Amino acid sequence: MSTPSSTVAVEELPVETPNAAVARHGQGMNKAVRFTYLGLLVLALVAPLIGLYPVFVMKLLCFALFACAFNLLLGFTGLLSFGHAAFFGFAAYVTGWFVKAQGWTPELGVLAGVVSAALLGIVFGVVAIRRQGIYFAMITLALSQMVFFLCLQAPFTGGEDGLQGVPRGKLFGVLPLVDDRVMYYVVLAVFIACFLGILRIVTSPFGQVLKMIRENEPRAISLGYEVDRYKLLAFVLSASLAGLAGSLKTLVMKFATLSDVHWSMSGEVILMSLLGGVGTFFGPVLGAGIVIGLQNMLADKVGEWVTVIIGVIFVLCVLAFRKGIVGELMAWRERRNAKR
Amino acid sequence: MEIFGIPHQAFLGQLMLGLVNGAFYAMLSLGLAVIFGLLDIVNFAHGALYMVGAFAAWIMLDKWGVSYWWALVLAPLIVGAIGVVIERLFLKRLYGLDPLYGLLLTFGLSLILEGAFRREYGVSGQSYSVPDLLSGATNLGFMILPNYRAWVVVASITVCLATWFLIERTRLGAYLRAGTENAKLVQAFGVNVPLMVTLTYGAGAALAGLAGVLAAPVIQVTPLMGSNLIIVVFAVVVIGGMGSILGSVITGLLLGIVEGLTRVFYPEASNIVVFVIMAIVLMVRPAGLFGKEA
Amino acid sequence: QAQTGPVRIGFITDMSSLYADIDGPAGAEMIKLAVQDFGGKVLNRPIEVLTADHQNKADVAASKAREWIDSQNLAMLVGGTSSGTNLAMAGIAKEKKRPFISIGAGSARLSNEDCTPYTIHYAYDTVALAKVGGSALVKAGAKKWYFLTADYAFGHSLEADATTVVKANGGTVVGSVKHPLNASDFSSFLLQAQGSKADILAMANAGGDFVNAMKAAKEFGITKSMKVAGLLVFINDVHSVGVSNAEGLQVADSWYWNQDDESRKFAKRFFDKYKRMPSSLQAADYSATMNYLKAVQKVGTTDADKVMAELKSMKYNDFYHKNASVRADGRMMHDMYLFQVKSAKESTTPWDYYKLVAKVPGEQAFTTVAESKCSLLKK
Amino acid sequence: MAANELLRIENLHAWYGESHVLHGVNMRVNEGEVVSLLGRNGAGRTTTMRAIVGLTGRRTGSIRIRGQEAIGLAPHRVAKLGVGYCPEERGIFASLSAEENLLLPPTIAQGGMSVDEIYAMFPNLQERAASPGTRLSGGEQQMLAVARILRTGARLLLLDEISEGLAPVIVQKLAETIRTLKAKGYTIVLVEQNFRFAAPLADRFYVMEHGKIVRDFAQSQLQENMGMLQEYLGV
Amino acid sequence: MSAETILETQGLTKEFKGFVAVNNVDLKVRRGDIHALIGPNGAGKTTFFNLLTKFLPPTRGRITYNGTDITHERPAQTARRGIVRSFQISAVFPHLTALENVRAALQRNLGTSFHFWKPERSLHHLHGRALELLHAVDLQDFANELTVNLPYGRKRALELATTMALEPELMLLDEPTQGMGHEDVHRVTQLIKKVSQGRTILMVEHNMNVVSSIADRITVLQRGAVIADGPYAEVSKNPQVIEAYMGSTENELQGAH
Ligand SMILES: Nc1ncnc2c1ncn2[C@@H]1O[C@H](COP(=O)(O)OP(=O)(O)OP(=O)(O)O)[C@@H](O)[C@H]1O
Ligand SMILES: Nc1ncnc2c1ncn2[C@@H]1O[C@H](COP(=O)(O)OP(=O)(O)OP(=O)(O)O)[C@@H](O)[C@H]1O
Ligand SMILES: [Mg+2]
Ligand SMILES: [Mg+2]
Repeated sequence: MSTPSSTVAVEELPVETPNAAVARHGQGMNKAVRFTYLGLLVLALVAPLIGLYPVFVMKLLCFALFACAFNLLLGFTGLLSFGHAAFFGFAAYVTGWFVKAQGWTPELGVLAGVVSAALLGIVFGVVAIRRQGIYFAMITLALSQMVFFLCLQAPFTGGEDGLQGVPRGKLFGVLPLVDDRVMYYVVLAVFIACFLGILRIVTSPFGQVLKMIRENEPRAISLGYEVDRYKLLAFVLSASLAGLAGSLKTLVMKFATLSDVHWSMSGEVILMSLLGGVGTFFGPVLGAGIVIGLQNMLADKVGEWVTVIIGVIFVLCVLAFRKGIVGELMAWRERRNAKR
Repeated sequence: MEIFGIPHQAFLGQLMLGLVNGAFYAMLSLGLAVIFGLLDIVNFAHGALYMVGAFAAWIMLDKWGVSYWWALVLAPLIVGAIGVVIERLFLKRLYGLDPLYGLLLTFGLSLILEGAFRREYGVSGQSYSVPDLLSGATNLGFMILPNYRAWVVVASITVCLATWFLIERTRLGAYLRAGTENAKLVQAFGVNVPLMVTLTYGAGAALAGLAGVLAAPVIQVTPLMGSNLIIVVFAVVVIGGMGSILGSVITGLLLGIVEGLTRVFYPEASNIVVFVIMAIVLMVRPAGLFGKEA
Repeated sequence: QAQTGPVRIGFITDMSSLYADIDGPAGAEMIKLAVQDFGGKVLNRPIEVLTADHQNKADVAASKAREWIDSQNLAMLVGGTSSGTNLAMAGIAKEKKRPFISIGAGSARLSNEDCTPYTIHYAYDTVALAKVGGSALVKAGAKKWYFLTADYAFGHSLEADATTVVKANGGTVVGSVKHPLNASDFSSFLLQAQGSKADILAMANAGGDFVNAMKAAKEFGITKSMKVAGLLVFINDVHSVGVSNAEGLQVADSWYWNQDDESRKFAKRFFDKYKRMPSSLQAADYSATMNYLKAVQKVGTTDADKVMAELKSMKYNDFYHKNASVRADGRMMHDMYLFQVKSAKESTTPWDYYKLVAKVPGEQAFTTVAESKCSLLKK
Repeated sequence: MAANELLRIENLHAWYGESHVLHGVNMRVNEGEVVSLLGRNGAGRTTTMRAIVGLTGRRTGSIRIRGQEAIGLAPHRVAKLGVGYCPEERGIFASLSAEENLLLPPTIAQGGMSVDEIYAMFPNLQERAASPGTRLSGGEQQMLAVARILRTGARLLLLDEISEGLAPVIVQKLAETIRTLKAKGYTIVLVEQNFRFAAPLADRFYVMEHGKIVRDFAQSQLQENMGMLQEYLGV
Repeated sequence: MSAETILETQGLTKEFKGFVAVNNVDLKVRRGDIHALIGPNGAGKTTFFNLLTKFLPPTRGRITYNGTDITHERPAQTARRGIVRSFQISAVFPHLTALENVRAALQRNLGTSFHFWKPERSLHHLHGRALELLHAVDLQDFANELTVNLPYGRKRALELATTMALEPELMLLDEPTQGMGHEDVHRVTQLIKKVSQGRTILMVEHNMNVVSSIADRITVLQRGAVIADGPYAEVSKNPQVIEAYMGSTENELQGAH
């Protein structure tokens, strides 16, 4: 890691600083951005009506939520977790098991999934939080691998067959989730709530502290902040949201499988964030859309090349546009504004 | 005589086997530690390079009849050359950036390498036989140890010690260590740092390739052999203390043994024992067993 | 279900991962070959083959299947390797009422507790492997068994099935050791096996794990002191292990390319294209497609229920199996074989690996009606 | 004059990424001279030094060292021309012991100081020789950073804020050292905030502002320029 | 302990692998003083600061703050007690505005720092006080500027404002004027003088001009131990101090600068 004395400018992971932007350009979001969001919202609301395949869109939303949760940690706390699949997948299993084997209602099943992810987040956090950067990445990766093996061997996960045929049931005993459209609007509502929630977290007093930690950790300590606790809370929040995404996915797909906990899933969520733009709000959503869409399309067309193509995208992202699509767009707009 | 309910002899036998596995961990984590310690890159492609090493040996034998002994020299050179290319083409552009980018880039590269080999050779492995000179086994009294495995232990420990000496005790090693911290400054002192960095990455890659050749006769050569191993090796490096060369070697050997013994006493846990140890070590010593407190 | 437009056959298998060689792209090619041999058209409608890679992920398989049925009006689905994905596809096929022919899945659940009116389990299952391999060995004098088992659901069920057979035939199980999935090193487990003084070491694992274990067994001289049996071994695995390492290994399978002239003829077409011999699954891919098309031709519709009725009443006679039929639970009842791997000297041509030890009729090989929990059998 | 001109900089521009820091610097240093570069914080003095060695981002213009164009050279090639650079931020290596730090820069030419001479000058360093480099106190690190390049035999020394953080006694000692070096024929470019330290040592002065040289004068003209310096530096 | 004394160390010692960096230091800091800690390089001044702020655990000895033993507290606890340190290198949050930098410190006492559900608005009432503090260091015009863009001297000033926001009773400054041009040195010296109203300052400084102009009391460390203690006039005449630190007497007053 770079020593404090080094003058070589170390480019940190690109982190957009909404506060700073707001401070400079006055309050409020840019009009164009607001229209984009509005348009997307409308599109999301009518998606099943205009013939988009609802199961696919739901899956996409679940992964978008997962990527947003991940980005809360990487983009806004500066911690790269290479083990987020553990929360996503473990919660998926827990929800699946409670709903299928114990006959719980879907909302209780999801709650159980989120709580289990949060607990797991605490365990991971306590072990890993004291280290930073790549150390943190590697430790979370190793811990998640442990969760993977636990899921492989635990009796309730169905081993390599996974938990299959999880019933969607009725939400609060009334809403029949079996209907794809009902399920769709529930997932959409949860997603929007979480998206706004993350926005709030980032700008909250707590989010301010996270930002300080990211910017200059020793200084935050000297101001009297117990940084490890803040990081831990951020980690647990992110883990819980990732768990929520996993739980929802179980209900949507009616499955929980080993691939949800595998480390390649952690890799995928990183790719989503990176591609869309780490530290931007909308980037992860876009990234998730592209990755999931691409996988869906490529799986048939190129077969064995999928891995290679994903790898190439990774390399290109890192080499050519580190800020991700949304990040580059924002930078471009900034430059254009600056020129004016 | 029995130890924890298993015969004394079997116990010694398992210890010995653990050491063999540890030798692989040691070599791989050594290369990883060298690259990390000196270039600040977590080389996710290490597993893939290890796989390429094994494949290089196999292809050379299969296509041109190149013997094991030649492969032992040539394959690491080939993998080292690939390393050089990777460094020149990609990693070079990432110096001075957050080290996480290096991790992500090499992760992408490992996907590419693995995917390409998988596409070309499928996943059900290729077999590579033990060279004649080392075939057969020696009866150690408590177990029958295949000669080849004994050779693996000797070869790997020798390589590890040599590397450690080079880095910690020579002038070149001092350049390398200093270059890690502030490459520009070392270069300003008159050292050709870019060349040094390229060669170091190449050497780290070559170590992975060498481990691959050593492994080829004992496990099947498949495109997935690297990714199956790499995460455990990461854990080894974390336990040893990242950046500590000697630490990663000793930890590698030790964990091989611990894992081996777990297979006897509680086989179900043998896959996760390394991670459990990692968690415990990190709670007690966040910097790892041999790592310096940051 | 519309009766116009192309007749679409879907094939979802592992195209790129662990089991891609035993089925995979070559399997897809065999399905297309069958379609081509059939003439490319049925009921005057063109036949289209859709293929997808499930990467061994049940969710990928299920969502692909669902999407095809929802948006492509799929007529029939063929399931490639791995039990998890096949169980998932069977679920979808049942929900959407489409014929589903499972080729590469090992789990006997497909035609037992999880049977559906739309599933046909075409090639083999773990029960059959255990019965065929196990009973022959016990009868041949291998009384004391030791298992080397992959520590996950599939390995456990393979071991359990085999244990039942061993005990039923008067053998005993003296121990077992579980190894993790994708273990790279087996020496430690083998040392434990060696200490057990059993007659036979049975490997309840598959693919790369089997190959690695087998090679290590040879290296540690275990093959000298005990017999080794693979409970789920495909010819590609034997090829990977190398015939000299696998010599004497007993293997149960549903088909071998060198078993008769008809098979050899099929195999040659495959070899010309892939420079390797087909596995039993790839043969079954061809056979299943061909027979499905025949059934459609016969009933004059792709309607699922009518086609299923025909598939369950017809006789199957081709290079893959003789005089076979599908039981009410969807189980394809055909002969199974026990082979032994030749020695390097005996193996004269490439891929000439097996000699026949025994042929076991379907009734003896598969789960019997009495043993079955499938509701379709209990009418 | 031009015969023994050691360093000649013409119209040097330099950038850090997007930001343009040097806007056409012109200066020259003759063999055996001590030249001091004055200026406010952020005037660009450090950047000038770094640009000479090749540690900034993009550079344009001309830097001639002993007549050889160095603008396109990589840092290690510049060093081989006999340039010793002591950076502002010291650049002590944590993973090397104090002694390893001292011995690190490769010898460029004969005639550098011996390790014994260095230890005689800075006894602290000898005492802490086995300690990891960055465990030394701030001032000890500063001594180490200077001592390190005195060993290499480089004849053109670029010294950036070397008196910073040092106790007055040591600063006096450093001043002695620079006089000795000058007597031995070394050429030195001195960047200093500490005007009282630099003033008596330098033969000539350059004053920088906003990435440009705005004044230059010789030691003999120091008094008459004090007013101007007052204005530029607040001395 | 008298109410006069805000901080006291008794027998404070720090050893590194047998090397004694701080040796049995007994030091009393009087409330309201600007107390300077000087000494040759490697004397142990920074280490001593590190001990006070808990960045290093002492080998032996006691630290008493306002009558309480704080020897074994954690860094953040100590900071909350009112002992706040500035760094040798400038410590700001570069991508926060100057205002946000100061607010970062004010926010801590609010007790809502874990409230991830509150909007940022809940912090806006701190802006008044933050601006006041910026005003105190002449930074009111830069309130909305990103800190990276500030010149060095301004950053130091900002750092001081941030530190003051914590309402520290005791400020520890490690070489506050290091690397500054003359103008900035002067500005910061005046600033320290200004902020010392109503609080205590303990500082390490090699610039004798600064020390002589504002320090009420001086302690000289050498090889980890105290060799002199008293007002500037007295200490600067101590031959041992001159020999170990100041160098030749002519330079006595100018010191290094
Ligand atoms: N790594 C960097 N990236 C971007 N800008 C830089 C970098 N280093 C310096 N600068 C900018 O370049 C300008 C000149 O800086 P430089 O360090 O050369 O000044 P200096 O005269 O040495 O002043 P100081 O007294 O602060 O050392 C300053 O405005 C500074 O902010
Ligand atoms: N972590 C450490 N390990 C070993 N030795 C150390 C450590 N920290 C400091 N030292 C040694 O302790 C002594 C005191 O160092 P310290 O940094 O306290 O000095 P200082 O008085 O601040 O000096 P300066 O004025 O040069 O900054 C030095 O000789 C230094 O080498
Ligand atoms: Mg400077
Ligand atoms: Mg100090």
